[in-house]
Amino acid sequence: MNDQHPGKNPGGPAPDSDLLKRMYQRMALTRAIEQCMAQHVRNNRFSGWWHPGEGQEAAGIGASAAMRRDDYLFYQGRGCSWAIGKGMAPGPILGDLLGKPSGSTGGKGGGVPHWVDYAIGVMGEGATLGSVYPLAAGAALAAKQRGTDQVALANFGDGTAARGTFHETLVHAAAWKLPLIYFCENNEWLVGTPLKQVSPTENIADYAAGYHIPGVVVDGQDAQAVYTATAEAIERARAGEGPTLIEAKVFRKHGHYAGDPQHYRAPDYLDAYRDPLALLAARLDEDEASALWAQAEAEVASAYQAAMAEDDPAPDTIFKDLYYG
Amino acid sequence: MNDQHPGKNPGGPAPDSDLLKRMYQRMALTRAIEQCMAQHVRNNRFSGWWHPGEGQEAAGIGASAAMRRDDYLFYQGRGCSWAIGKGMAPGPILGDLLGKPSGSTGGKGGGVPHWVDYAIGVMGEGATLGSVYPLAAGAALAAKQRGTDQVALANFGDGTAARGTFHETLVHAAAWKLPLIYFCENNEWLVGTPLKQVSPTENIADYAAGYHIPGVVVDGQDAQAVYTATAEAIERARAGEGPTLIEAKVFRKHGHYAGDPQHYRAPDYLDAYRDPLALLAARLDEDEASALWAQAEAEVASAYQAAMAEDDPAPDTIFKDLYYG
Amino acid sequence: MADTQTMADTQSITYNAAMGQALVEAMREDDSIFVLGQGVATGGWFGAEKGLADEFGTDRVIDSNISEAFEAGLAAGAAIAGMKPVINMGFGDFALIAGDEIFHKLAKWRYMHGLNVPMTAVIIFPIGTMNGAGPEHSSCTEVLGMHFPGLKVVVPSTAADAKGLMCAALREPNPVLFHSVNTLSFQRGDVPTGSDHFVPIGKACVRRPGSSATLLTYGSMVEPSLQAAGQLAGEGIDLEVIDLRSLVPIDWPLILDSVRRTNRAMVVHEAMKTAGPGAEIAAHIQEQAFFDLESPVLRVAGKDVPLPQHGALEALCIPSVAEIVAAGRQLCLG
Amino acid sequence: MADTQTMADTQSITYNAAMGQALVEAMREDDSIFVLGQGVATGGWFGAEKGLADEFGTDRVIDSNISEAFEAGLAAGAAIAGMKPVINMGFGDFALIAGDEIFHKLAKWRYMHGLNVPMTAVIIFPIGTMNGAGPEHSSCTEVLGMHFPGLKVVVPSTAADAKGLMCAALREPNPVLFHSVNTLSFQRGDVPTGSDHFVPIGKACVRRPGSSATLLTYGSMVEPSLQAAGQLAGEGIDLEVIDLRSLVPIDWPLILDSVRRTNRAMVVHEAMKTAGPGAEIAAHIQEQAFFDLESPVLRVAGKDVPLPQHGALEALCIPSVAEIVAAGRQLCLG
Ligand SMILES: Cc1ncc(C[n+]2csc(CCOP(=O)(O)OP(=O)(O)O)c2C)c(N)n1
Ligand SMILES: Cc1ncc(C[n+]2csc(CCOP(=O)(O)OP(=O)(O)O)c2C)c(N)n1
Ligand SMILES: [Mg+2]
Ligand SMILES: [Mg+2]
Repeated sequence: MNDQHPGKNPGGPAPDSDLLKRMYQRMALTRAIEQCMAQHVRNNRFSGWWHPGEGQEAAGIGASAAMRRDDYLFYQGRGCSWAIGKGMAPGPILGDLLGKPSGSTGGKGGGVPHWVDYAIGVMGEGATLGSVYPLAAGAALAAKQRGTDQVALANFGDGTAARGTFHETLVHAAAWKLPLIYFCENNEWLVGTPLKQVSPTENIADYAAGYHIPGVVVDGQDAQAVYTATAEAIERARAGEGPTLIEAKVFRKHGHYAGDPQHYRAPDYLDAYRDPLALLAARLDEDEASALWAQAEAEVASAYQAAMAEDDPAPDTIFKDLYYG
Repeated sequence: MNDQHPGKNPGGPAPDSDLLKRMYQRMALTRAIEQCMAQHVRNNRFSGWWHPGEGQEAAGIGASAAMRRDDYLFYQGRGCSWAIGKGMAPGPILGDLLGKPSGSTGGKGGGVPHWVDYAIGVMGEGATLGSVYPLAAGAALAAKQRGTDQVALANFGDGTAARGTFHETLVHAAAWKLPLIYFCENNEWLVGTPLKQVSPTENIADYAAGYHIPGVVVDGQDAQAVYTATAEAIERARAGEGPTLIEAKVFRKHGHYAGDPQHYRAPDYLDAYRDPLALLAARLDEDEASALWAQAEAEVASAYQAAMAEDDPAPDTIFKDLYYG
Repeated sequence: MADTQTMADTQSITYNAAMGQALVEAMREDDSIFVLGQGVATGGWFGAEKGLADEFGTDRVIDSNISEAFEAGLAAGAAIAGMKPVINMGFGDFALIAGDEIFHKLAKWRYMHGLNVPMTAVIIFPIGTMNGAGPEHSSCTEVLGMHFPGLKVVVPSTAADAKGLMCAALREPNPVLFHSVNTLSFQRGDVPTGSDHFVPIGKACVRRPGSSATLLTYGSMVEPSLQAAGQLAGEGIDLEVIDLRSLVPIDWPLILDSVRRTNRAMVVHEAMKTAGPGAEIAAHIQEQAFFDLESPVLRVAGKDVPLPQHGALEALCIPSVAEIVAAGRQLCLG
Repeated sequence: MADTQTMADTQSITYNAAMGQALVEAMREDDSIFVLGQGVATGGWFGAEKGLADEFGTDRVIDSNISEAFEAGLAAGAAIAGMKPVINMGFGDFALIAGDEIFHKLAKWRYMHGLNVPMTAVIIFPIGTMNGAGPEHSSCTEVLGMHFPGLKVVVPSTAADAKGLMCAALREPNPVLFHSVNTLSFQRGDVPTGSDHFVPIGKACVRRPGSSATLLTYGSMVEPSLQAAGQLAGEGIDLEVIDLRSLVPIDWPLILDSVRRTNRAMVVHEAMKTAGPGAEIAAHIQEQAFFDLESPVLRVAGKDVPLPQHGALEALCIPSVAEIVAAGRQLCLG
């Protein structure tokens, strides 16, 4: 399925053009934040690490477009497509990245993002990679026990598929048919190590067979294809048929972190790059697409200015939220 | 392959009758220790837990018969077939079980066995189940780095296949083609929980597919079949072709621990039991088999008496072996 | 060893049954509580959950496979999704298998996301020796919860407290590490009936008033400490024995009041001595009450070695009544 | 901050390069040493292994996937099979991911099997804050190695010690937790050339002799402590600053000699205060030298909170020179 391309209409429920526009709008917001952050990190002292997600926007946006507002999302920390896709505004995201009180975490978050919005199912991140598999299963179990038809989605990278928690959680989720989606963004790198050096399988989706669950490979540059695959998996999960392992083949356009010299990568690696925004824009009215892009850029620019104008969080922030009350 | 039976001669290198005799002799020793321990635990104060392995002797004996003296063994703590199979005498094993200085651990071991003999590749046990997968990989990597053709074998139960370390280790062992054998004794129970309640797959060997390594199911009551499957896997490993996941279908005849009332098990569960000793004896000369059995019983009885006659380890044992020197 | 409150209606049951009773009563009142762990539906390794599955079904009393990291991580996820998970982790030692999930996730999730929301989760860690369970199944790991912030930490020493602290933990809006003591599992005590028997988290309790010195202890060492105090009483040494019950938060006011009165203190616990709970307690007392002290704060604790599986060797590794008595003498006379 | 030994032949290199140099030199001499960890072949996250793969090939300098438990467990297995693994665990926080493998397996394997055999393994834990790495990538977890016995524990504070302790660790017949300090990674120092620059494990070192009080510290807090001592000198307070270098074994003779001379002590570390390394150090000092003390042993340590990712907030969580100065005044005058 890795050979899907814009012309080829993927199966499953056909996305209507409103959906395409919404996805494009959110990809544009995500991209605008990417560009904003690239510049910010270059020009400012930045705490933590910013892990650029440029080039991978289609995966998070396409998949989260198939999620309901009350579905639970656990994302991994590259870029911000998932949070935007799930409905967060640029303001609280940039607020966290810049360490300002307007951030969704009140400025405690940062480069390795811990942004959050329980009201729309953005449940947060575990920066020890792979730690959220069981958390997502816990949220899925909660949904199952309450008898709602919510699902939980755990997003992770190809390297993170090697964590033991990947297996422990799938064993149970599959045995108990939990409404859990495993969504891998396979960009074929873990920092500077090529996946193929440390993995017995090129396709992370191959692991699905052992658990007797569907494993799906999808073109991660194509938001529409990602949407369709995820919508199917979510349907299965809501129907009580258990987890699906989706693998989106994506492309890491930049270094692992902003500033990474990438000595380990061939100089021509960008030749294989396909821009997910261009890919989706080709399916939209050209003017409409440019209007959405201009709007996104403006929205991000003003959110950035607002955040930069804020003071740092109050020093006593460090003692807050440790215990409830 | 679960339908293998005594009459059906398994494929692969045909074991000669010396091998059958040796396996029977070691199964007899193992069984005699089982019977001795059952009685000991009933009649004495016993520290720790004894996890009876009666009924599962063929797996450890068959597999270890295919190992070389210098191959590395990491076993799990049910019964003692692996240690006997690898060449340990009943003396040091019973010494540990009874907590005597003649035990291979000097009496520090016990119910959850930590017996050891580096000289013959009995490397020890991790009583946190699943902890030895990566240790076995470390020993396999050592062999590979030194350029010897030793292999390492990690033995584990069906429940223990759920541990994250199962996955983390296989990812690497398969990617790096380590000379590592995963050997599962699937008795379909983890303590009082039936495997099927907490596992998406009946066959642990199904997980092999995801790692692109062979997964083999074998009749674990048949030492000869186990030998053959293991010999093949070891050959592959020595040839640099990487790990194999072998699953032996075995039968837990008794409770999880000695004294377990087994309320959770159907009263007629023993109907399905096939005695692995009887199964192998049928392929031997009857007199020879009885002679081997009588010899084993006598050997174990005298080892037991010798161990019982010993004093407890000296109190300062508790400060020994923590640091080298 | 009478509890401070009046016990109108009590029942003599075991420590583990008392924990179980608290669970049953709370589960009847609150649908969002569920129990998960290895063998919890099939009776529970230590009997605490006996009968739970019969009453509440296997949807709420759930056996898991052998996956401690999963179990603890699931608790965190279920709790932030509004459920109240109770996880039996089997052994305190396994805190080291699920360390990331417990000390980075359960403990920090709200903090690192800047959230001031309730989050109920009870993680049961049976701790301590039990005649030869060996070095990987006998550890007292409660000090981990003291060092890594974000969790509450309790260790009941009586059946009544096992129930009362469990009742409190199930209503606590913060994750609780609930350490049950293996050697006390089947010890009986008078336990108040009803689901409103709360032993507040963070409150210590004076098990024996005294004036010569303050002995701080908890869990498995409360009983031996009281025995030692009884022996020392015959020698004119009158120990005040305080059962800490909670290690986070720890009841510093009660502790320091006592020490300022007796001018001497010792800590007794089964956990290993070096960098164990007693290290913090001794360090804090001397920091806060140095000029009230007439002698150093002593520690009687587990030897700094892994626990051998041999029952007789194991016994040498944990404090005996004789060692506590000797330390009491040294504290008051030496 | 001069080392005690004479430095005939030295080179100014960074702390991380010094660790790397020790590795390279040892690997040339000893085939059984190999290095494994995430990104170690592609340069190492912190540059310590830069160039290693070029010289020794990817058979001896091995990138692993994201599997900390595997990495640490592999070290134990390779070590008992006679190899000398050096594992870069990436972050001290990840001790909690590989807790079973490190504290139950590496630490106890020989003990629980009754074996008196050498077992060399170096587990590198980069520790401490580094401007906003966040609550799961900034922890100082060295106290774990103090509580759970069976490992040696070191924390170098200079480039010379980074090399010298690594040289020692690679020849040590016991597993070593080698904590490298993130903030020192690129700090230069004069480092002796040659593979025989051993800083013995278990020996502390007086960085500044003094007579008013003893300040015990290590790792990231040595430099701020020396700065504080410099400030206090102007006020007539003459601190003796001791760099512990090893936490297991800890150099009690040197520590207690100093305290008995100065009659006052304080501990400074970046790790969180409660039940941190300073708790043990303070508890032990007052136990052993109570009647020599003129005031309580003070602790200046990390705040008991997870580390926020915000650089400015993070800085508030770890000891500042001003806080050390204030504690020094309180210790000597208060
Ligand atoms: C448990 C854990 N180990 C290591 C790291 C350090 N680390 C941060 S990002 C990263 C690579 C992740 O690779 P992948 O999952 O493929 O995601 P990608 O960076 O490619 O998006 C690593 C190893 C971590 N954060 N957590
Ligand atoms: C990590 C860990 N979790 C739990 C236990 C407790 N435990 C001891 S034996 C056992 C069941 C093991 O099942 P399986 O692996 O199938 O082996 P079997 O007992 O059937 O031989 C459990 C859960 C343990 N020792 N280690
Ligand atoms: Mg990747
Ligand atoms: Mg089993």
